[in-house]
Amino acid sequence: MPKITIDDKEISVEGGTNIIAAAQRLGIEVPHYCYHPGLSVAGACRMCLVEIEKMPKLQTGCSTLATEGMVIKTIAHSAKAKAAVQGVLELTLINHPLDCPVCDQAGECGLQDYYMKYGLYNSRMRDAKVKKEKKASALGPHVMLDQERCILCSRCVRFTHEITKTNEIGIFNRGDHSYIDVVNGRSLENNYSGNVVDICPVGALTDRDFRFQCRVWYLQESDSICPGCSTGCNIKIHFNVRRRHIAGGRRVQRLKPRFNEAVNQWWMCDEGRYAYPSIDENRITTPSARLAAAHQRMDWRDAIDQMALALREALAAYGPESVGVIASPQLTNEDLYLIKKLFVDVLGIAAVDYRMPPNRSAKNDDFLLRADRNPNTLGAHLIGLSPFGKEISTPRILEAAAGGRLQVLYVFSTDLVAVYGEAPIANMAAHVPLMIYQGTNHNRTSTLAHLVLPAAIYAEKNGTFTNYAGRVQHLKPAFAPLAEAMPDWKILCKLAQALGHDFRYADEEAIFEELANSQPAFAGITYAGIGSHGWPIEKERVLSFVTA
Amino acid sequence: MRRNHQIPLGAIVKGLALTAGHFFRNMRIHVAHLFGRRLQEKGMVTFQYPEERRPFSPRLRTRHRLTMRADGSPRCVACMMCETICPANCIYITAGEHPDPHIEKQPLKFDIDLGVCVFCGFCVEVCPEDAIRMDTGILEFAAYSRQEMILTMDKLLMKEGAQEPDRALMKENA
Amino acid sequence: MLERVLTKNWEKTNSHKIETYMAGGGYEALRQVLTGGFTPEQVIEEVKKSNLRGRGGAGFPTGVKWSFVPKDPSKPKYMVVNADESEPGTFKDRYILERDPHMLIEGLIIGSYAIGAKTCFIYVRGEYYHPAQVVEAALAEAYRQGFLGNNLLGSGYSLEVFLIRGAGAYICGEETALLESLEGKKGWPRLKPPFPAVVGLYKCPTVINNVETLANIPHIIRRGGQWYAGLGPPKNGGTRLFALSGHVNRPGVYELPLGITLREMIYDHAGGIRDGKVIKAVIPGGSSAPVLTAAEIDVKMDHESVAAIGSMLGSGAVIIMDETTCMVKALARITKFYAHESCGQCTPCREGTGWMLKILRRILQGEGHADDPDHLLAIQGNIQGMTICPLGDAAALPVQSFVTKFRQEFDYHCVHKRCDIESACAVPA
Amino acid sequence: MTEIVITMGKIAFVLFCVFNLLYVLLWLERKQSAVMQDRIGANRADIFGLRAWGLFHPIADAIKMICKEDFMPAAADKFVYTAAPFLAVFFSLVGFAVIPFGDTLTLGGHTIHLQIADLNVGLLYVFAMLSLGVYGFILAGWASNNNFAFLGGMRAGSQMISYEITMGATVMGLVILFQTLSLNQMVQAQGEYFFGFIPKWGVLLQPLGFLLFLIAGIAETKRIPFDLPEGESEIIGYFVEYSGMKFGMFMMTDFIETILLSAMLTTLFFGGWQIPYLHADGFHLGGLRLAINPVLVSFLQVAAFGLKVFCFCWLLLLIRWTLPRFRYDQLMALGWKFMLPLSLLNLAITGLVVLL
Repeated sequence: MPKITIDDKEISVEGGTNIIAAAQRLGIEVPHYCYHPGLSVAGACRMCLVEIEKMPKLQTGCSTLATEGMVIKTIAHSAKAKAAVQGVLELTLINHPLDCPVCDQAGECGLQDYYMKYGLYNSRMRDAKVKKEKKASALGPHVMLDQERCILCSRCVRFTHEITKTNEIGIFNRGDHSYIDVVNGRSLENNYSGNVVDICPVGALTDRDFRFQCRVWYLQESDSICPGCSTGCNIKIHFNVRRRHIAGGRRVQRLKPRFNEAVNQWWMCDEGRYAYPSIDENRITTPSARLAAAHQRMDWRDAIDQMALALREALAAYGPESVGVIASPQLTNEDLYLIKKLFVDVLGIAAVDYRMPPNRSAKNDDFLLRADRNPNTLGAHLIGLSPFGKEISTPRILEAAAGGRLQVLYVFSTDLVAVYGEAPIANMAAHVPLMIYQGTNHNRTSTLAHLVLPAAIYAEKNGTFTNYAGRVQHLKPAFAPLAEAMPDWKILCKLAQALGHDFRYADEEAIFEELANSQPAFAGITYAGIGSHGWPIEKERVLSFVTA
Repeated sequence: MRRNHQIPLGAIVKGLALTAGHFFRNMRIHVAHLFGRRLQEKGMVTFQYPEERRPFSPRLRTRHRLTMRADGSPRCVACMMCETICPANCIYITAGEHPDPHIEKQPLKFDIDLGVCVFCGFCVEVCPEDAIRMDTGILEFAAYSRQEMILTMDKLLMKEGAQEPDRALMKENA
Repeated sequence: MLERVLTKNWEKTNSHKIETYMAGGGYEALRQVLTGGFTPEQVIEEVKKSNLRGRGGAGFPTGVKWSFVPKDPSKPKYMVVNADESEPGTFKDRYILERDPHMLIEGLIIGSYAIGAKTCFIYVRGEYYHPAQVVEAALAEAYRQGFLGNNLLGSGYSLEVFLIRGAGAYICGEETALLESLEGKKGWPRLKPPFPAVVGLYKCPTVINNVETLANIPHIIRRGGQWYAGLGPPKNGGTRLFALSGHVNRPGVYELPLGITLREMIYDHAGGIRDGKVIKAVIPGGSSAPVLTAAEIDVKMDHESVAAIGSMLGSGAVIIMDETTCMVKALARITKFYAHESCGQCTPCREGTGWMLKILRRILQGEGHADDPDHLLAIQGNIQGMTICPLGDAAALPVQSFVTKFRQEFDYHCVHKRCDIESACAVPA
Repeated sequence: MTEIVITMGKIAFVLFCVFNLLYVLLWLERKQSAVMQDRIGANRADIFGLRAWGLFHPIADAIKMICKEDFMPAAADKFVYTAAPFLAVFFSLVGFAVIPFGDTLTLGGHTIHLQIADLNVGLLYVFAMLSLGVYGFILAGWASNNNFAFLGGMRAGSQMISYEITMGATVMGLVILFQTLSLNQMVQAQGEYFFGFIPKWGVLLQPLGFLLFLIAGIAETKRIPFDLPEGESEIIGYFVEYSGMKFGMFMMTDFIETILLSAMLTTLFFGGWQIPYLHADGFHLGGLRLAINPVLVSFLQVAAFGLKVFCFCWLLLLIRWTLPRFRYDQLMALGWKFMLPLSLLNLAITGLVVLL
């Protein structure tokens, strides 16, 4: 543990820590462009120059590792380093176009930030800037390239070289005519291409999807978890609810990965990144009942009453065998716990499952994306929603329904038609007196349901997911549910109350507390303990449940 | 607390004398004017506004307009600086792709809600492209509905059918 | 007269043939080393004793460099010959490659033996087509004679030598860029540390030596380090090849001892300034070395003395300019070279060289501003010492020295918008 | 029967005059203030392009008021809220019943007293009506169920009480001098002369009384500088919730009270309909005599009364557009600590003089 001094502050860091990272821990900023903790060190931008005692030349903070007794002065304390960094910044800027007004990066741009902090303000550049060939051209399906804005930090090149190992991007030509481009007419097409936009410190690589949608200073952000697969990448939801004329009133503008060393580091996959439109599009906004062919809007109170009545009659007349529940691993632990508590524990219904036949075409990609495209499968399992053990009981439930043995079928956020096809589900719906679909978006299953209830989508939810490795992660709501939608747990509480059971919870945390107290797998976990980086359930505990 | 309970009678009388003096002086002049006499003496400061117009100061902020490129398209690149700085939140821009990659961005919609605008001129100040100005000399834009108070891009570009700028008045003083 | 060590065979016909070389005692040093019981340590010791300093430009003691190679046998070690001689004004290695390639080959074999390398690469500048052919032929001869290949001279030591031609980038003369190039990548210098002696080619310990450096090795082994050290002043062993060019009567490569003065070199050996003109400036060590004025030519040409007056001996390429030279134009030409050759990896060099060139061009076009010389100094100050490799310094130092030492010429250009020296002071294309 | 017809005619005449004067005052309020302030004033309302210096603006006002939404707060007391403006207007109008606007007119054998009702307690009647008028304001403030309105109403009430006392005490001086409460007799008494040629007008008999009455009168009409019940810049006052014609009635009350005050000032202090030296049969001054038709004399007297009233109206507007509003404590201090003692002093001196 070498002890070093940065700007008169002492700190002990692990061997192999570079000066930028060490300074960061002291809260001292060492400006940099090319350095990224997730990539190899390039030392190319020369912005991180610091003065080190007993070294005649300034050293780069990215490539210089801390050694015992090193005394470092950053630009805050060293006039020499400051002058050098200002000089480097001036050189970085001389050939950079002044198109901030049209650049999507404006507002989160490294050049703008450092220019305001360390810029010389008075331009000495009298000569024409270097013109490059590609202005605003697509590099791939998701990424836009502007060669003139590029400061050649090579982060994107190193990303495709070291992280995706696809090597699509390279730097071509020499000197101030260097430019980045894709290699040999290829296109930047891999499932992680969106990350190059995140790591690009300037506006050279921008997101085609986000292009011109919203200026970044209008965005608010909220921590969440990607629901796209069982990895549960930590993300930030960037949304705009203040200026509703922008992007056609869509609330979510983009998703960004959030650093979590144990899950996704700095990255996320494109499949998850670009899946956000479902948050605002094609949403179920009000409860509705199917009358003949069309759905007719109804009150929440009426919908709950109708459900409660049907359930009560079915249970009284035909017993618990007449009700089937298909839960969903898209739901949070809190929602799933209440499903189990209400239907299994209180009403004694056995036909409850959340599993679907696995989709054979989905595969793990050896990095972040997993074949299981549900965020909370393990959570559902650990809560105990697999009553028939290993065997998936969903087909049995559907069979019972098609055979007219069910009075009520309650489907949560699962598009049965997508899995089983239109005809069997339509046939089944015709044989069940009441099929309830509670979900976020319209789909063919919701069209067939007799009663459709709008549920809050993950961006509107407070709750937890358990990822494939047993890490319980907290997602926070970015904004209130759309229109009349409600979080699933609230709907369940209302239903339970209508059935005469006293389900009252102050908030999601109260449900989780009860869950943690009743389910041994979750013992000892609290929202505070989960924090922003999650709580790993010990492997042995997870395994004992998975095998049990 | 000490309060001044004195009644300034002297000041009241003085004040009444002053206002009465103005009254009689102006009455005299107004009546004289009616008969076309003593026209060089001005009895009032009022301009008979719609009939009689004052020249504007060149710095006066009047209704907005969007400046154009040589081809008649807006200079605006939809950077949203004006929308951002606007203290009244009365500017609504929707951005889109420009066919020329060297311009890149253009406004698809550019609406200003004059019913909300406070005429502070920040939008003009902040524009990096000199795309918006408040120099039309147009001050009369009352409308019968809120919707009519919203200026669309065509109106702002002073295209056909839009209110003509009152430039004569602007120039007089310039 | 001075003893000629490296150039003694050059005038002979077929000097590049192995027969000619062996007739002059060639490959005897190799035989001595491989069969005479020399250990690698002894070879290194002898080279250390000789005070041989790298001839590529930096002047680092060769023996010391070799001793940095770890003895750890777990990784292969490589010997790389840097024949990417690209510095403007330098052409000495080309003469060795063309006229006495076996001297190099013998040297590299001994050097490889000393560091324990089993593979050696000769990286030849792309434009050196003919020299490369000559060396290729010489290598074939050496293989035939058993000086290369498996089990050299029955010693059990094996060595493969590959000749690789560069693609014409100046930067590949920088040793780590050269390694990148050898590995098949873009010629971008690497961050140091780690140095190539520890992590070099394919992440293995690698020694990179200049052609002239290695050409000295056979002589050192054969005649002893002591003898070699005695040829030059203290700490500067041996003779040195100086490439004289510019406005002298007899430009060319001269083998001279270190420590000779620049004046002697120009007037006694190169025949003085052409057409009896007056000398104006000299660049003593390749175009990247700071320029010297006529008043400074009494300097002794060894590393320390030249460094003491603020320049460097570099690759020994001496460029002489007479009174008819416009220094602005000369600097513009030099800067153009560096702007063209900057690899573009790190910001100061990539952007700074181009900017300096733009300013210089503008000055030459008569559009200079009074503060342009100051800007040039400021920009070079932002490049010098801030870059990954020395190319940044190489581009910055001439600007610094030209502008400070010949400031009046720059000011004249900026103020009067024309040149007062060359009537047709054109802009370099 | 004839009496009734004549009385009806007089009532109609008085109302006609009052409302027309009201109309003119509305115009004058705008125009006079404009002229005083070097402006032109409202002049844009036109009928077929005829603008007539803005004379149509009061019509436009009326149309606007009548057409406006008649808003009533949900929590208001519906009946009182609606009744309040009517009360205010009513009590300010009935005050005119005892104002003599001329002497007598003999037409076709009938001698018509140019006064609607010659009460022998006319003065008390006017005060009574003025005091009742305040109910309109207090009730408006209370019925609106709005704190600011209520505050305005209360202010109006307290202001009325404060200044009515001064007013009453001041007028008592005149009562002592004239020995009557009948306004007509007071006017008659002012037809006499000091030294045979100086008209014996109340203002000369009671100069201090006149000043105090004027000030207290303005306070009674609640106009600037005593407009605290309204106080547009602070509470807006008792009519804050009123709109449309109900608000218009409060506004009318303001102007009617101004006219009433002017009429009172004329009657009590400026000789009412008296024109100096003009008697029923013509001018008398020293030895000079000029015979005039009695009908013309009556006409001249009515005109003189009208002119005097108009002049006071003008003066009140001048004051209204000149002075700033008092602070509330200043208002109270002025009323109780300054005007009341002065009016009592005035009464005492008058009494003393008469006694001596």
